[in-house]
Amino acid sequence: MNLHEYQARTLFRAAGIPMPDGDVATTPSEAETIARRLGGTTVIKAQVHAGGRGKAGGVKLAGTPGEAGEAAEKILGMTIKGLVVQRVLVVPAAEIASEAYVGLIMDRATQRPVLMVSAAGGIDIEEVAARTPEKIARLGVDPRYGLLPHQALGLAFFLYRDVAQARAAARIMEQLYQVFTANGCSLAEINPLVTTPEGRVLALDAKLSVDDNELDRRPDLALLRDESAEEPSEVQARRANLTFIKLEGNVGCVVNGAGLAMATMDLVKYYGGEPANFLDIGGSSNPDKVVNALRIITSDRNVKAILFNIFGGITRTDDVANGIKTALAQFPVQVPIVVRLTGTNEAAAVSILQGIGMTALSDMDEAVQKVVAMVQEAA
Amino acid sequence: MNLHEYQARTLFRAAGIPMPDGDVATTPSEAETIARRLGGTTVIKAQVHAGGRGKAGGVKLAGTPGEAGEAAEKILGMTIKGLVVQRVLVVPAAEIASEAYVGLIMDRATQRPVLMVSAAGGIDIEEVAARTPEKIARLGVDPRYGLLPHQALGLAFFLYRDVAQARAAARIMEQLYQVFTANGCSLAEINPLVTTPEGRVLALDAKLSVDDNELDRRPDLALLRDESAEEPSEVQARRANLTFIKLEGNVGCVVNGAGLAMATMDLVKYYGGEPANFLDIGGSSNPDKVVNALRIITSDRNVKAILFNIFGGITRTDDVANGIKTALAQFPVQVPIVVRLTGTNEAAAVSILQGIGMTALSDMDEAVQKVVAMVQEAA
Amino acid sequence: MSIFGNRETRLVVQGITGRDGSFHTRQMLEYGTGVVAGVTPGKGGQRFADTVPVFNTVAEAVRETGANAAVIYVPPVGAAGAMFEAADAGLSLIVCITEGVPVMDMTRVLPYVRERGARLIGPNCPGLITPGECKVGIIPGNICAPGRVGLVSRSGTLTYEVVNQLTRSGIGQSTCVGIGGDPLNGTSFIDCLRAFQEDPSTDLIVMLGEIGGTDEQNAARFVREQVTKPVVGFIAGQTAPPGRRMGHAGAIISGSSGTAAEKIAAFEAAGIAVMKRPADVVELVRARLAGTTRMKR
Amino acid sequence: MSIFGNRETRLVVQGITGRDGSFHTRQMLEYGTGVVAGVTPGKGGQRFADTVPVFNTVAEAVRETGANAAVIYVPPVGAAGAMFEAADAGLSLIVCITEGVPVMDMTRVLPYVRERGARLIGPNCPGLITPGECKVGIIPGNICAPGRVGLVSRSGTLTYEVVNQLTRSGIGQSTCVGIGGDPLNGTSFIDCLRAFQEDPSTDLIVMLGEIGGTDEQNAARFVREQVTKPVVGFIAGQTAPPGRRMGHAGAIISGSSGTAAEKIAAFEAAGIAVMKRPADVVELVRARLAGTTRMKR
Repeated sequence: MNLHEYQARTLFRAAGIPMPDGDVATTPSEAETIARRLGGTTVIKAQVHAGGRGKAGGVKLAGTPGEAGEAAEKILGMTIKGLVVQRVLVVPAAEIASEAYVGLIMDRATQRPVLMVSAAGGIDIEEVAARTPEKIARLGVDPRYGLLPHQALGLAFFLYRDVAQARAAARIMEQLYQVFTANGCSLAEINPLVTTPEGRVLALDAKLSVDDNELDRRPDLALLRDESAEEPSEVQARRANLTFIKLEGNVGCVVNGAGLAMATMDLVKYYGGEPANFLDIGGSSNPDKVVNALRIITSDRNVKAILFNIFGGITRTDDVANGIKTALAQFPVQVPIVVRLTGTNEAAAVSILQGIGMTALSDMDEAVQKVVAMVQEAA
Repeated sequence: MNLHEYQARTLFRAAGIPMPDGDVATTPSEAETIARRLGGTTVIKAQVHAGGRGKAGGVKLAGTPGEAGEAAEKILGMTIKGLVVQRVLVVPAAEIASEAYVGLIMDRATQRPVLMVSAAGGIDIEEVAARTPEKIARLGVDPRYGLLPHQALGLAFFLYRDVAQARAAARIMEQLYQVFTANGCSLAEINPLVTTPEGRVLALDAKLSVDDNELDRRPDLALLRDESAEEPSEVQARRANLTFIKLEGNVGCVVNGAGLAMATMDLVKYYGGEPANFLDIGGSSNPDKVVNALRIITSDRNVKAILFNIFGGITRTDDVANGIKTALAQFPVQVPIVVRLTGTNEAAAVSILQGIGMTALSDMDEAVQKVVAMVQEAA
Repeated sequence: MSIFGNRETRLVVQGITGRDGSFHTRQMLEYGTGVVAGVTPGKGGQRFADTVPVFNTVAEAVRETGANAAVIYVPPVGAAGAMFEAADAGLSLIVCITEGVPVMDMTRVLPYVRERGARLIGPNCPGLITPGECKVGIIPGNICAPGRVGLVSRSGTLTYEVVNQLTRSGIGQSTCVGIGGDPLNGTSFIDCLRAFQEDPSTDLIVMLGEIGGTDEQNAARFVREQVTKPVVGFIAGQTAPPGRRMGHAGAIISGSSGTAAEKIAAFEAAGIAVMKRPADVVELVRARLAGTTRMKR
Repeated sequence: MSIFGNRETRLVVQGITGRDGSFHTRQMLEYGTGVVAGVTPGKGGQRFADTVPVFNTVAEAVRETGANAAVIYVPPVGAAGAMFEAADAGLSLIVCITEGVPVMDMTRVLPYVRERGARLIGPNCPGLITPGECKVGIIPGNICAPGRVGLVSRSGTLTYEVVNQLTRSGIGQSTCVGIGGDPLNGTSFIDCLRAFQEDPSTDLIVMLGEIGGTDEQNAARFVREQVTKPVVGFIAGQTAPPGRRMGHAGAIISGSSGTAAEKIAAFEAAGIAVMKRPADVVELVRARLAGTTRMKR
């Protein structure tokens, strides 16, 4: 789960990371009030889960409170990479002497957090990594010991020659590591970390991604989820305990298991179709999940046919069949449904489906070919 | 540094360890007020750094607030193992179904904290260890991982069969480990950990010793030092950055280095004398330290002669000689002084001492024999 | 022969009295797995299904029954604790089925398990099955058959799909291992490839990967350098969009890395026969098995 | 020959520009120790005493000078960090002079240092000297002389007292090591006994212990079982009262354990010649050296 900048700021500041004051606004007049309180020139920043806000016009400078309100007026409601801006962050404009990058990611290869720093800050770190990898220093942190002082200081000297600045940056790295581990993050980033003309070291941006698996035990973090920034069908799916991702195609897919779900989408594509979604109903086969899955998929106008691909292991295929039966009784499904199921309680499932006039296939390839053909006919 | 029970209680409760409410009093009327607030039967406990308070009459039960005041009246001012009671703790009397022991010590052999538990609580754990070692379960905690949940629960099942009680005890062990590590303790103990007739698990006592080396970086802990519970000469010495321990003999000793100081005391004893103190002036040889050392030693009426044993390495022996010279000019020293010094700047030191009519020996044995002989003559 | 689990496996089930634990323990017992003990704190002294003794702690279970392996079916919040406990008790094989274990927990579990020399499979995995000998986890026994193909996979039901294809075509398996879909897990493709390579009862290896990370690319390099047995591979997620977690915590394309195309290219460069569809597995395995007697290079 | 330090020692001084660090670095240089670098964050690029290059980090110092050992003179609050840094930089010998290091810090430093295979001496120790070759720490060079007696001690000035007695009597030393007076330290008596036993240039070992803990008792058992060279020992603190910290954090008698009497008895049971007074060292060493050619048992 990605946090908004203004949310990440709160966690950063609580950990002691020096950042300029500031606040979030949902209306131009709020933005104006905040800018008045801050005084001087302010920066108005769109709060959306998308990179490249600046290029998209989502970051503006304002010389006066009035200008801040005007800037907020322009940015609020703007669409950046498909996301509507609903909040802006108002912060004082800082004078900048240098810009650096400091980030922590959970590294799969070394199975530990990796701290990355670069004196080339303010720009996309992936770009720096691709073009000038020598400008990035990396350090794997042993989670049994945490980020040790000399490690942070060593990286800080990679950024700054001045010892006071290096010590300040090292301290910020230690604080960032605390934020990262204390909140179960997969990413924690400061870009840019700046020095001011007076020599202070400040974090001007805050980016955090929290491991979704943390949220069950961390209601405080779960509360930070901004569902207004998400695809409504995905929110609906999550509430129904389904893993759902909307795509642009027209073949709705209902599958049990993430790997099989991806393989099913791939096979749809292989046979010339386009999947409308990724949907994993998970291991336990509550008929309600199937009902919810059908409700979500059928609400997508693009969907021209629906494919069930169920390999019954823990999942009982009769539960899935019952789910389909219940759904069809509850609401009309206007598109054809192709069901492939095999495994646990297959015979019972087939007979349930026959009872409502449906047939079930047992072969995945056959089912995918069939559903793709249906969609192509419909077109 | 040992904390008083009431101080340890504060840290325990902050960590979430369930303990009965209660407060500390320095007068009988305060004790009465606390007892009234608590209601019911209370226990009045002397707050001194000494074991066996109960046997010494330092723990009393009071049925009413009035009785609590009376009990406090009796206990305050009482002397237990040479220490005057200046505070009492007033806590509600708990109904007890069982008593256990839970303690953490820093173990030198395994170089890690060791958690010890025993169902034989309420009595001295060393006694349990000596008589019925099988009643104690021990576990070394790997500081890189901390006390793991299964480790705590495993020990908790050694104490309780009931799973709810075991889980409660395990949680208390984890909290105790937090207190232990967060405060740099050498010892953290709950004795007894009790169960109530209703099945609750409560800590009825709290004992903490903090590593002296923590105090420099932990002013909050350093504030907990109760100098009124210490030998005044030792307080004076600590303020002068001297390591001093008062003993019962009559040969005052001023030595640089702890090992040599102990060896010097042993040699005094070997030649038939009795050391009056342990005193290490440390590595750096500020003349002021010598002046303070002499002031502290001469304030002990038992001292009949003073021995300096200085092996100059980092310590400059001329600094020591200057210190003696300054001290003698500042205040009268009524007892003879024998000086042994060798090493760094020895010649300069000898000439300084000769300037004030003193001689210096270079051999440790000779010096000790001489000072012991002087004391024996004086007797 | 087999890898990781066999007739000698003496299994303790952590969370045996829970909903998933009890269901799958019955299935494992039915399959003939050597389930010797269960653990649920507070239920020590009971028996599961009238036969399997239940203990309060894994240490007790090991002491009393000589268990040498554990399978974990406890909720995510307790899963790390269960893995620590199993490793601390000296078990050499630990299979964690639990889905949703916080990754931060795994950063501490993994070094702990390794320091003790244990093999951890998972978390968030279906476990392993050595057909005819033992099943540790949740892979349905009825779709497997004894044989000489080793299978390793990051997913659950996709594995079943492929195993089912093999079994129905008369191709049995030495061991099937699901290493799990999490970004940080105990056993990698390479660990399994090495074990299969060394296992005399395995003639060919099927490897089912997916998008996200570089485990498949590393495995491909390992295959090229150290595996002489034929390898057949598959990558799921060719149609997955970047930046989205495709169900598995580990199945996410970050920037331009971890794509299916990248992984398929790595497989092909390593001489791995790549399936275009799960159904291709039978034909590719047959073709490669026909040439088993000669070394790949 | 010698143990731990010799002519090949290439030393980096951590805290070289501090009060203690600069004083003792001068002394080490005068003695001829191979001081190749110093470290003080922010002073990188300077030179100490016009010769020794100063770096911001130990890693940099190692990279630029090939240092293989470190000596630490930083204040207590930074001492653990300095030990972590030295171990992380791959140094094989780390000597920490600093007194007052919190024991809780050492519980994490010690496993870190061991995982990296480094030898840590101290903290709160005088260091080591191999007379005529190198001195790492603060033992005065002028009281030592090259020879064949190995000395290991928990204290500083008591060591000087005894070494001085030996040197004045014409008995030189192979290496003198002060392991320090803290309860948790990097190198034990046993580590030193093993090294001296294996060191062909050491004929006899002097061991100076004190009250507190069981290190001396363990060392005595080790002597009985594995040391064939003669050993002469001393225990300071016979007159110390129980429960009081006698200067050293480790010198404290807890309950009835860690007393001088207990340790002396352990020494005697192991065939160690026990000095009653520091001055006895000369006579006992001479007597034992006279019998060196035969094995102790």
